[in-house]
Amino acid sequence: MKRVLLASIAACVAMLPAGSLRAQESIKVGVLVSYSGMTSLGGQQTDAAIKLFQSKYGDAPGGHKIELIRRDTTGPNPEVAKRLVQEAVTRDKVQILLGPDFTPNTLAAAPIVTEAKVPTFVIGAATTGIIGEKSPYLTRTFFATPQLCKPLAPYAVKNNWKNVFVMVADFAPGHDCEKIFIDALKEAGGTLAGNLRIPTRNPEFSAYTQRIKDAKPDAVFIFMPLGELSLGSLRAMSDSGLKAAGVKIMGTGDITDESYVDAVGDAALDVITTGMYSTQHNSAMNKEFVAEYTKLNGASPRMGWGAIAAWDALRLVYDGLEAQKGAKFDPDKFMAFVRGRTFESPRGPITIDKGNGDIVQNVYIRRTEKVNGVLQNVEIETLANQSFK
Amino acid sequence: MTSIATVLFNGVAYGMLLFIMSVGLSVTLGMMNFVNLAQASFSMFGGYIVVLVVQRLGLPFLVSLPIAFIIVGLFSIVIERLVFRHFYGTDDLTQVLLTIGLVFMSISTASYFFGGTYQRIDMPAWLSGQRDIFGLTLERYRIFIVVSGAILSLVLILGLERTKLGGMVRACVDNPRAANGCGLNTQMIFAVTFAIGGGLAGLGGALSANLLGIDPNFPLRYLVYLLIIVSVGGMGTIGGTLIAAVTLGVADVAGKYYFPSFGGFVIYAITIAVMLWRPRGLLGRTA
Amino acid sequence: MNAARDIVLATRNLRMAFGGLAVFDNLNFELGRGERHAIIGPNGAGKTTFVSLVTGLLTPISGDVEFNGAAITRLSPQQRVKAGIARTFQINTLFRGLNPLESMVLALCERDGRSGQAVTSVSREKPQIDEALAMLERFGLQEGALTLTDMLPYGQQRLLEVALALALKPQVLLLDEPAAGLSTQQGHELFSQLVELTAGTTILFIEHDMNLVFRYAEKVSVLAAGSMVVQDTPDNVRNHPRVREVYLGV
Amino acid sequence: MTTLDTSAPATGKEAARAKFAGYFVGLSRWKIGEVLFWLALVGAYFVPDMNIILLGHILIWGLFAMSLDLLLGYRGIPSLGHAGFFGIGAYAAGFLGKYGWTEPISGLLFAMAIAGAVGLVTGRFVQRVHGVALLMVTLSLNLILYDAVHRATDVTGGDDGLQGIVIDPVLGLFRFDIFGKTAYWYALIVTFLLFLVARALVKSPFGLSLLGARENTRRMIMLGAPIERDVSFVFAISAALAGAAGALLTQTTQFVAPSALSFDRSADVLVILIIGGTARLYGAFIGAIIFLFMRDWLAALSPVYWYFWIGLLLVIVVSFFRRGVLPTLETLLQRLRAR
Amino acid sequence: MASDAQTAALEVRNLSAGYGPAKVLHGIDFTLARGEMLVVIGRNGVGKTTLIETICGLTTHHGGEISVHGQRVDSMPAYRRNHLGIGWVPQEREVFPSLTVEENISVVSRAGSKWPLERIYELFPRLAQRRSNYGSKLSGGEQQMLAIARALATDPTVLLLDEPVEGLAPLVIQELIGAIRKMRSEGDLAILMVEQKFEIALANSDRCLVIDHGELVHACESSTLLADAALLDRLVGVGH
Repeated sequence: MKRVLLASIAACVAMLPAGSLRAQESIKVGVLVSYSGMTSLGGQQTDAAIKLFQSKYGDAPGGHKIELIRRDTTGPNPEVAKRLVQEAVTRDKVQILLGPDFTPNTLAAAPIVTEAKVPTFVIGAATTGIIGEKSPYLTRTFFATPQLCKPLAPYAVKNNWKNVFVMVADFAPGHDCEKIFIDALKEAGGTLAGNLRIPTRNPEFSAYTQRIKDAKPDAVFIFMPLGELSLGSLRAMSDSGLKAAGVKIMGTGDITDESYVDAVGDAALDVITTGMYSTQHNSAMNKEFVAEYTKLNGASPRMGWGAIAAWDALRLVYDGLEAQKGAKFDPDKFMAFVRGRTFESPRGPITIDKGNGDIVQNVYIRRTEKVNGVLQNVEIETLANQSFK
Repeated sequence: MTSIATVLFNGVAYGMLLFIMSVGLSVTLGMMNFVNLAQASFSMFGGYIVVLVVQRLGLPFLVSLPIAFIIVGLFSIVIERLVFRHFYGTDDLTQVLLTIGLVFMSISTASYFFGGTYQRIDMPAWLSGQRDIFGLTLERYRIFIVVSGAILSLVLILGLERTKLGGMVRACVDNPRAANGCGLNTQMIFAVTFAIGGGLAGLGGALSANLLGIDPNFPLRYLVYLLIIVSVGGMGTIGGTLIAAVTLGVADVAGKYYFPSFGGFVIYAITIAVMLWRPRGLLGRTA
Repeated sequence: MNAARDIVLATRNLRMAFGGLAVFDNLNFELGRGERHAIIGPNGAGKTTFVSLVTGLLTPISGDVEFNGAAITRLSPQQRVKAGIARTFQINTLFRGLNPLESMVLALCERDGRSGQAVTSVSREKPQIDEALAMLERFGLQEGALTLTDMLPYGQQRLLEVALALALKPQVLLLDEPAAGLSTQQGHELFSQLVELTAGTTILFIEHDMNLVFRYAEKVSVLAAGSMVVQDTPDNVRNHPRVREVYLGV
Repeated sequence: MTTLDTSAPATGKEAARAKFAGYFVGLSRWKIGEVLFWLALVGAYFVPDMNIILLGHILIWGLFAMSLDLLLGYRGIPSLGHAGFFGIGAYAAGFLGKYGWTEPISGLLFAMAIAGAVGLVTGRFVQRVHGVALLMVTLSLNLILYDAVHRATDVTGGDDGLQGIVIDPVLGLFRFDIFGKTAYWYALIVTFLLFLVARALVKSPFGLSLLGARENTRRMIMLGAPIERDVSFVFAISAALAGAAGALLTQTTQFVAPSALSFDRSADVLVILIIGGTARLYGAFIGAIIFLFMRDWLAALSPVYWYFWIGLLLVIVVSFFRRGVLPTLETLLQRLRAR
Repeated sequence: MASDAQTAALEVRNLSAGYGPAKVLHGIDFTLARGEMLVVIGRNGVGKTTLIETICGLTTHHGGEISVHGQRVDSMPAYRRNHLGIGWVPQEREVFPSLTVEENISVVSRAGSKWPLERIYELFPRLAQRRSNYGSKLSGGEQQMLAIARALATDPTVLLLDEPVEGLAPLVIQELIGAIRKMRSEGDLAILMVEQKFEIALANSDRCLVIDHGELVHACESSTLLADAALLDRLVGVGH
């Protein structure tokens, strides 16, 4: 018994991650995203964007050598995320964080980054009421739910799709988006044909498509998390004949995200979505970005929003560190630098709100089309400087 | 009226898919008393074979189905010989741990070879879109699923009822000891059954690739349903598995249609009710 | 009720069937207090079913089981045990992962209502431990008292089976083939011990070894074809023509 | 074969008697290994660079696995829905903290009471079901509870977690700091105290009757044991301990989300317990140490493919440590000693 | 009693066996010649069924030899012993309940068997009538006939019968005994039968073995034992 325990304790001690040596001038940046499980693509894209960024801009902005600490949040798992943030901050002495992704993870981490004064870039959580409210050290380069959920309501009414059916995933962000859209729809003078909440487990859509058919709407608005649900919902719209019957399919950009849209196939054609970024965005900066990204990371998996969010976060990190050239890293000065900053991103111009720290950006209405045989989100309308509220 | 009929039909189609995926698990559980959760991984494997055959090799979808059945069947027998046979007779929890470990490994392996995203499968035109039958507008692919599921059930049930191998399998399920004493090579029959069960799981995965989507997490997403169907139906009974799968498929779809806010619970509520009422499943033997 | 014989356990018009196959039709049986009573009969006559009906593991279709004059047909097996009926099983029904000492202490704690005590160590249950030791010694089980039951020789397991039931100090002890699997000598030892240890306890036993039956039973009942064919003294039973018939075949 | 120390010659009846009488005392006596185990957990805090945040979580998982051990290891009742109780404790503590009852120790006790009460009801509900049917019933109950919590966003915050949980400093003195120091001590002390409760329980006559019912229900019935009462009671105790683990997680992280009662957690805790070894309490902790350290280590080493290695770990454990790591090591040690 | 290993249908030498680690049989020796019928008698629970199942290969072998026509089989799995000629009629019949009568026979039948389906139905006309009934729906006697039929279908040279007349009505017993006689008369089938009802057993066999507590205590001609009431009573009887 005694020896067993001693041996196991020794083994555990040996298994501890070795404490890393810290160079004075280096800056530790924690990257806490999901590398495994159902949500592993986010982590892969973050890594790909970081790789590209560093190959272009080096790894020592303003003389601060960047040292990356990567950890896997495994998806929406606040208990693990909180521990990883805690470890990153207290043990690895991380000074800047990218992530954690997912709203619950971010919420769980907020008190720690506040107490430890660690500037944190939200690159994978969209819920309102996180940034600014939960911590002065949180800022966002992703998007905020209203930015994507609001615009399609007036757009639909404008196009005379007045009777809209709303279908969202039955979890907190879905409920959020449902409310925002329905309010906006009423405000725009449209009518609600019906609404449905789809369980996040066991999504078999045929019962729901039948209900939508029964309601005979002009259009359907869909909000689903990336993955099984986003994929399944679009295919169900197509398979059930709703789309063929002329019902317009709309939704947030998740449902036609580039990394999944190939699996959706032709069912995604002509779907109208809101998005913060499309690889088709027509700007010189984006063309260069897409070409270099593809060259470095290959064409598959295709680039999704995780990459652009990480890219812009790094832009801010590098610029902020450059501004503190030769000085010891000061998180408050860094946050002051980041807030209120406006810059050109491959997605278009973006601004970090001075008062709140959340993102203000263009939102694009896109139609999914085949471009050179590949499904792409083609921007058809630009809504400039959309608020996060 | 037409809505109800369509909902029912869709439920049956969903149930058929679940049936094909779970029937192998049911038979191996009933016959060998072996809890093989990796059956869900076999299904995923079948799905990826369709992806390879249809998307990469460009062969027709119909050709990919028998290929998935055969390859997964052969693969399952390799696994059975290499790993599982050492664990016959161990307790359930050990088998659960072993096979869930294999499921984890299969997830990473799939993600290594195919990436984390969902796979695209182009269906031939005759399987896409809708078709009007008896005044109902039904999805062509679901019609295909129902028809092939019905044929498969018929083949399985007849095969088990009318062939000598089927008789041997039933004899082994009934009483493996007596079967052995009467000259049946139970080990060999187990192995063949295992291969067929694995092949069916692969076929189920192949058929569901279009409807449910194939990605590395497929096994974990459907494992619970397979377990529920097998236990509700009664282990080792093909008829029971069919009834359970179709009932749960219909109940799920109908529940979601009529009570969208509680629809997700229906399957679980039925499971609890059946397990309290008949702990060995609907058609399970009372030992 | 019965002046000559104080009836402790009786069955009245017991009817029992398994899936339509009748086992008993109107089974009447009486067990006098203090008796050592054997039930014999061919395989499949329903002897074990009879014991299970008396102990409550099975419920009859109709009829009653009476204990001390009161019907206990509706009582749970546990209530019957508490009332004073204990039994052993034909196939060892032991705690294979516990040792005899633990098994015995467990039985005694259950008997004395100590089993709900979840706070202090078993080692504090001094009276039960002492009695357990005495019991094991009396049964000659002290050698293997700390060996896993599963690892004990079969004969000792058989003894433990009886010892656990006897530890409950029952009024009636039902023994289902106690000597099954024992050697002749062991069987005789077991029975002579039982006679000694159970003075005052009424014993009903099922046994195939006629030597044991006729030597140790004071009364013998013959169960065949769903009813008690004969209930009489050993000598009368031995010479009864029906007994030879049911026991030896055509 | 025997567990008896055969080297000591039994001299006469009295000596044997003394030895047997001491058997139960020996069973409940503290072994040196046990003392070292807990001392090591205390000492771990002082080891430089020790990841006490992770270790704190491991303690909580260990406590959770230990609660399952009472049910599965000692009573032989498997459950695939144990995270339900964990989650009920976690949410109970969370709601208390949110609505003003911010004192941690009473909050913990309250959470235990709630979880225990649910356990008692569950125990009565499922006690006639066994084996696979029981697994499916507990699994389904767990899934229903998860879905309910997950979807009731107005009450629970759904996926985003319960917002606004405030937990006071422990005893008014020790604030839960970001270094996880208070969390570690709090988790260690609570876990140790509840371990003492569980230890007393399994060494008591009630614990013995649990083992009896696990080994042979039929015989227990024929000893007149109140099987149904015992099942409800052990369910309640197990649920209360699981609830304590959940409450500890909420209090030390000041956060609770539906993942606290997900089916994955039920599966993980079962895996931890089986890896460590059932029916010895420490198996739960050893399992938690192995599983969580390995998971953390592998996830850092191979963020994308660590699932593969965890899977391999499970296969290796069932191949070479059939009854779990701790029992196998114990057997090995006994063999070495016997030599 | 002299035996020649080459010609013996079944030879058992110093056989010890049981279920798991528990030993039930201790050093059993006997030989069964071609065409011979041997009965094993003894009280309940003395190891008779264990002996049958050990020869079949369904118990734990602890030591000793079993040979069929001179070939050692004691380490073979049960199904291979069956293929070498050991047919088994289990004590509880153990017919396959979810198979029909005909399937019960056909799943185990061998090509070129001396006992094709027609011949079996000839032997048991009752089975022919009930050929499409499920095993679970048969009466006890029919189950017994089916169990024997199933064993015959495996083309045995040695048939092991475990209490074939147990629990059957006298008329059915007569029918069964008639069938067993017929089976013997049409070839050199060797039969080892375990039976509780020893008067029937002895009257229909050549030799007998008496087992008590796992040991062979007596072996003689059946007729000798049947004639010696005192000896019979002492070995297996009621009373002293």
